[in-house]
Amino acid sequence: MSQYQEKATITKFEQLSYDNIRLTLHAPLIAESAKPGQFVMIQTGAGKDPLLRRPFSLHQTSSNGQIQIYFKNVGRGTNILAHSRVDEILDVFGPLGRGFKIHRDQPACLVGGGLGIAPLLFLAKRLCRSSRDNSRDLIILGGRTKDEVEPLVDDFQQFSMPVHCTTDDGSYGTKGFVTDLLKSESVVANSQVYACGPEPMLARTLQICRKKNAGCQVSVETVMACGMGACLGCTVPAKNGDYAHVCIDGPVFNAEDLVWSL
Amino acid sequence: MSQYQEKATITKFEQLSYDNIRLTLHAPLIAESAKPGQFVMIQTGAGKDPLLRRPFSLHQTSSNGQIQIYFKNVGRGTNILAHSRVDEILDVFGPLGRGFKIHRDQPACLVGGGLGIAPLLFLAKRLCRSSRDNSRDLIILGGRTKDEVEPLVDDFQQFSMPVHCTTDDGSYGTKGFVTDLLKSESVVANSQVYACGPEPMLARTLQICRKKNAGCQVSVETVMACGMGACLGCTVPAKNGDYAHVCIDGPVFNAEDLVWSL
Amino acid sequence: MEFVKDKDPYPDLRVNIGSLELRNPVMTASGTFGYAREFETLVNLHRLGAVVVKGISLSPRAGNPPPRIVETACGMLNAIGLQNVGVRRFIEEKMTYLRGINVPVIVNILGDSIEEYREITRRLADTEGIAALEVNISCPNVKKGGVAFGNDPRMAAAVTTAVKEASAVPVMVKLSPNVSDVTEVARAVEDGGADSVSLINTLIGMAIDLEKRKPVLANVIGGLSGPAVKPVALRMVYQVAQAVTIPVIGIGGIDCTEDALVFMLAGASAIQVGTANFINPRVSEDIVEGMGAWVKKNRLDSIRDLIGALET
Amino acid sequence: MEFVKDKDPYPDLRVNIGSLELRNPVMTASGTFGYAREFETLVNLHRLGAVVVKGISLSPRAGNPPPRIVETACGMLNAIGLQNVGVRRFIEEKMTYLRGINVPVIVNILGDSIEEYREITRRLADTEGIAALEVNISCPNVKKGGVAFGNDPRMAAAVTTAVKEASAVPVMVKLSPNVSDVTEVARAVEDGGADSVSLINTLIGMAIDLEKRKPVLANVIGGLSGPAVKPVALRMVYQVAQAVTIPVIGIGGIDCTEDALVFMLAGASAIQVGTANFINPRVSEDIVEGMGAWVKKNRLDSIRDLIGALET
Ligand SMILES: Cc1cc2nc3c(=O)[nH]c(=O)nc-3n(C[C@H](O)[C@H](O)[C@H](O)COP(=O)(O)OP(=O)(O)OC[C@H]3O[C@@H](n4cnc5c(N)ncnc54)[C@H](O)[C@@H]3O)c2cc1C
Ligand SMILES: Cc1cc2nc3c(=O)[nH]c(=O)nc-3n(C[C@H](O)[C@H](O)[C@H](O)COP(=O)(O)OP(=O)(O)OC[C@H]3O[C@@H](n4cnc5c(N)ncnc54)[C@H](O)[C@@H]3O)c2cc1C
Ligand SMILES: Cc1cc2nc3c(=O)[nH]c(=O)nc-3n(C[C@H](O)[C@H](O)[C@H](O)COP(=O)(O)O)c2cc1C
Ligand SMILES: Cc1cc2nc3c(=O)[nH]c(=O)nc-3n(C[C@H](O)[C@H](O)[C@H](O)COP(=O)(O)O)c2cc1C
Ligand code: FES
Ligand code: FES
Repeated sequence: MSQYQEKATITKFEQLSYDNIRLTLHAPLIAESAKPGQFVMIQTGAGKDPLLRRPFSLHQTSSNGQIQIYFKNVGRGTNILAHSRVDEILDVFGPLGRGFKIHRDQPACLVGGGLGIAPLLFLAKRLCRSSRDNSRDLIILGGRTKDEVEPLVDDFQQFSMPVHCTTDDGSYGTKGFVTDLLKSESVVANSQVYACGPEPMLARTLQICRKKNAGCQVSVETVMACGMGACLGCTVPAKNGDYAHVCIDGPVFNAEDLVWSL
Repeated sequence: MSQYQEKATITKFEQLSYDNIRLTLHAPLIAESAKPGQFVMIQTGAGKDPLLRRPFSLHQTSSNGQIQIYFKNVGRGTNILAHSRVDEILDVFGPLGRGFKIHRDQPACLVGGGLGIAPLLFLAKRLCRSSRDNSRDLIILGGRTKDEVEPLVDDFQQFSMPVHCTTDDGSYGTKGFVTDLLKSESVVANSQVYACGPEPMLARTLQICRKKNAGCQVSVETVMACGMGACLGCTVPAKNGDYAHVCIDGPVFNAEDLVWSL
Repeated sequence: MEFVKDKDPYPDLRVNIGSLELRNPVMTASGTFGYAREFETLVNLHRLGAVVVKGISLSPRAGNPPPRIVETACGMLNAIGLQNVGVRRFIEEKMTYLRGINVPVIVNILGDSIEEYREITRRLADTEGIAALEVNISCPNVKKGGVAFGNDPRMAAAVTTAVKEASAVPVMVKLSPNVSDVTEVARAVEDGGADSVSLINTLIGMAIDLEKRKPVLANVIGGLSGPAVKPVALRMVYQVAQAVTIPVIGIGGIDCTEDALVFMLAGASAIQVGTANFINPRVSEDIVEGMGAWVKKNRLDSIRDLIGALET
Repeated sequence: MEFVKDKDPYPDLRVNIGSLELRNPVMTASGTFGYAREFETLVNLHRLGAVVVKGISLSPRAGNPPPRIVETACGMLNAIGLQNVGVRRFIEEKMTYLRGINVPVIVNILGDSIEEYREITRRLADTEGIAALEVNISCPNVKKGGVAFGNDPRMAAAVTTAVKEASAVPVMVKLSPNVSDVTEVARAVEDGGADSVSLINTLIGMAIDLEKRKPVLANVIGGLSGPAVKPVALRMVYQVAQAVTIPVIGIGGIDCTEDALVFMLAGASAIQVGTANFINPRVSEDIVEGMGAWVKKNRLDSIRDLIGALET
């Protein structure tokens, strides 16, 4: 599982909503080897402040060497990226971490909340490309408001899977949380749920999966310094008592392997 | 002598040569109160690295609230400025320091070496605007190569004063140093020399002025933290034994008041 | 001391440094704000909690030869060498102005010997308009200077006592971060009679010019300040606040309201803004405003509710 | 020890750390390079001067609860808590790989007691392929841990002697910067038998989350590293290099060739790259290349001509 440090040129800049930006970068080595659920570490600035790289899930990759990240402007690093322009060059390191394990024989249910939608596009592509029965697959996308969800729906609709949407304020799709939909929706028993989003949503998702005895893979976040297992800074408590390291043991985990405040 | 901290919009970006850039900024309060030889402190980056502001002489001011700086890309701070764009906003603090003392009754000789040319345009304008006899005034501009001098000549030619140029490599104007020209040129005795440039050039200029018993005002540089007399970091040894502070006692000094390695 | 719940619409930012009541916790750090006058056109001085002036010695000091400063990653090194006009000229030339600006003036003093500290204090004792003294026992720039006192708890206590005995106003002792255990020194000066402690002074550092193969600073070493030192300063303030019962003033890398507030959470009753004054001359007043807004937004009765309120 | 003027076209970057000869002065700092394998696809490990592995204790340590790291201005705080697999599993699981990468392996060790230090050293003594030990007497993260040793010259010397007696390889002692006089500790460990000293370990710092009113790190305090600490590290390396006769290894904020070279000017015989590995995993190899280019450009016979060549 090889990693690359590429000087990636920004080939496309899309402001999907006020705070949410999608960057397309030319990073052929990473694009070629990346798997859904993996992430990259990006140096946001030229100076030493901010000092550390920032982790971003791979939103999409293309056969012509492009990768995409989809991010929210929440602080100093993402703010710099939000002001980057086409043709500028970013130092991108990846692909990193363990992605989603695709269970070819199980119906897939993709559940994304807010920026957690980011890695699911890449996953959806892989799922429908891999020759398997998609008929019972399902995509659930949610966010606080319309502009967190709507701009991405078209991209997800290109697949054969039905796409359901929720917003907390009802400004788009069903009013409520993705987990409400997950509960009500006839998620077929023994299907595999692939989820990414804020921790409470993931915890809730796990509970529902247990009831429906569906498999539950979740992509989680922590602060990271190296992204590659060197600093040991990205720990989360694991079920077996010791710590898991999100950057190498994850970011995608079998939800049952982690400790949740349910 | 009031100072202002303005959020100045970049209204014009001119790359006069590969490394030499001229920025026009909208800073009405500074433009209105500035005098030739004064400088501004500019915050080059958004982050904390580089931390300190950078000092730049006022190259020109205009009645419509514009100021100009003319600088060379020599390091981190100037490199960021060299990549700035029109409509971006810079935090500019000034006008700072003591400018040139205009001796209305003496013939003026302006001597600029390399980036030392920067403050002289502002000075030349003031000199020819102030009702006085310009007939014996003189401008000498020098640099290492053509592209350090030639791009600025037109601006200096708008005045009634004759403009002489030198380059170390002879690629433009007379081959040699400005001080060679200063020596040979019939600089009228009892004229006032206004000089800015590298230290050796200034030292040499002083020597020549002594011979011709002409007055000699020089604009000098040091590293600066505050630019306003608060940090006491910008000292240079003064003739009277103690230290002068370039940001408040200067940057323009009567050359005779400073210590020179002649 | 008791506060009468203040009537005015403004948020209550008042704090006490022992017997010294400040209208807000924001001071300017010694050596970074000149003698205040330098900032009169930029800052509404009367809106600050207090002004700490450049360190004063018995006789004038020329300071170190240049270069005296160099920028470092998110910080700067300075080796000013305690240049100052000396106590006599300070009283004659600076105090008249300082008396007029309607803000508590804290005079930072330094010396080579206990006698010098005592003598400066005497000279200042009968000067009107001084709210408190800050004793610099820690300036790393002058070889024979404060550093020795600051590193030895006993000497630090001795200086404190000498100044305290001669002083007509409250005595704040400024601690050096270049020690193994800052709480030990803090407790020593508390026992010595200090009314409060302020920290941190600069960390001793160095920069080298590769091409010249020389130290960048003529003085070889200098004092590190700015955002780079903030984590160390915050840790020391937190430790000292738990070790002593006198008020603690937090200093080190503060350049925004949030920085100031976390120092107070760590246990500081007030803070000082230093290097940030060079980057944004208005920063101290900006922080006062920011504190007010924050207190309102969070519906606090007073900024004092924040002091030492860190949950661990 | 004598160097035969080397024939190959490459510039001579070889340095000696006592009896240990390195092909170049660039090492990776403990805790920032894992057990080297993490970097095998990114760095040509055999081109490095040496690799220092993550600190090893007698029994495995789980480390501190999260959050363990936080970014600061031009630096970061870490409170990993010395998580490691323990000496037994280190020997069984890690050494086989490390023996194969053709680069001197320096094992960083830590303990709660002199006995533990001695015992780890014994266990490692009969392990093939270890070039040297680096003794961490200074890690600030674990309350009962190294910090006590590092702050007390006598204890530091005692640990050094214990390790030295049990060790089959050269012993490098890693010094803490959180002391009043680092030269005192350096001289103590030299007298204790250290073959070399490396410095600095992290400065103790803290970060606070204003909204949560809590320390950012679960451990409350952590170790500050990165460019922010470079001026302090450089000053201490300069002071220690003048105080001891054994080789000094410079550490602290090094992230480019120029940084590495100024540490050598200050008196370091070699350097370690730490936090910078997180930002640019290739940085250590980049610095080796940069040093070669610099030696050529400046027509030096050897990089060794630079060690301590600072003009003051
Ligand atoms: C494996 C992984 C994949 C990620 N993928 C994406 C993605 O696809 N899209 C996206 O928008 N974000 C993603 N994140 C989160 C992203 O890394 C952070 O938003 C980013 O690091 C914030 O940097 P900043 O400098 O802008 O914010 P900072 O200035 O560092 O912090 C600002 C605020 O953001 C919070 N923050 C900082 N780091 C993180 C973090 N790692 N996770 C959550 N909050 C954080 C801080 O607590 C603070 O409140 C991912 C994180 C991880 C660990
Ligand atoms: C009063 C005053 C007026 C000035 N006016 C102009 C001007 O009109 N145009 C212009 O191009 N420059 C001017 N300078 C110089 C300018 O301030 C520096 O070039 C600038 O600060 C370099 O910043 P940097 O971050 O790009 O370089 P750094 O990364 O800080 O340093 C890079 C190189 O530049 C050198 N350098 C840094 N600061 C200075 C300095 N103050 N003077 C000279 N060299 C320095 C350093 O020694 C280093 O070798 C002036 C300086 C002063 C004090
Ligand atoms: C240029 C400069 C001069 C200083 N002079 C003094 C001084 O005279 N007396 C003193 O006690 N501290 C002095 N200091 C230390 C500051 O008061 C402050 O303690 C230190 O800079 C840390 O705060 P900061 O990071 O906010 O700057 C000086 C600091 C700087 C940068
Ligand atoms: C995440 C992290 C873990 C570290 N672990 C250790 C360790 O186990 N043992 C040790 O002696 N030093 C450890 N250090 C300290 C570094 O080896 C180094 O001394 C310090 O970080 C300063 O160098 P730098 O600024 O280049 O990072 C660690 C540093 C970091 C950032
Ligand atoms: S981020 Fe460094 S080990 Fe995971
Ligand atoms: S630059 Fe601060 S006093 Fe001159």
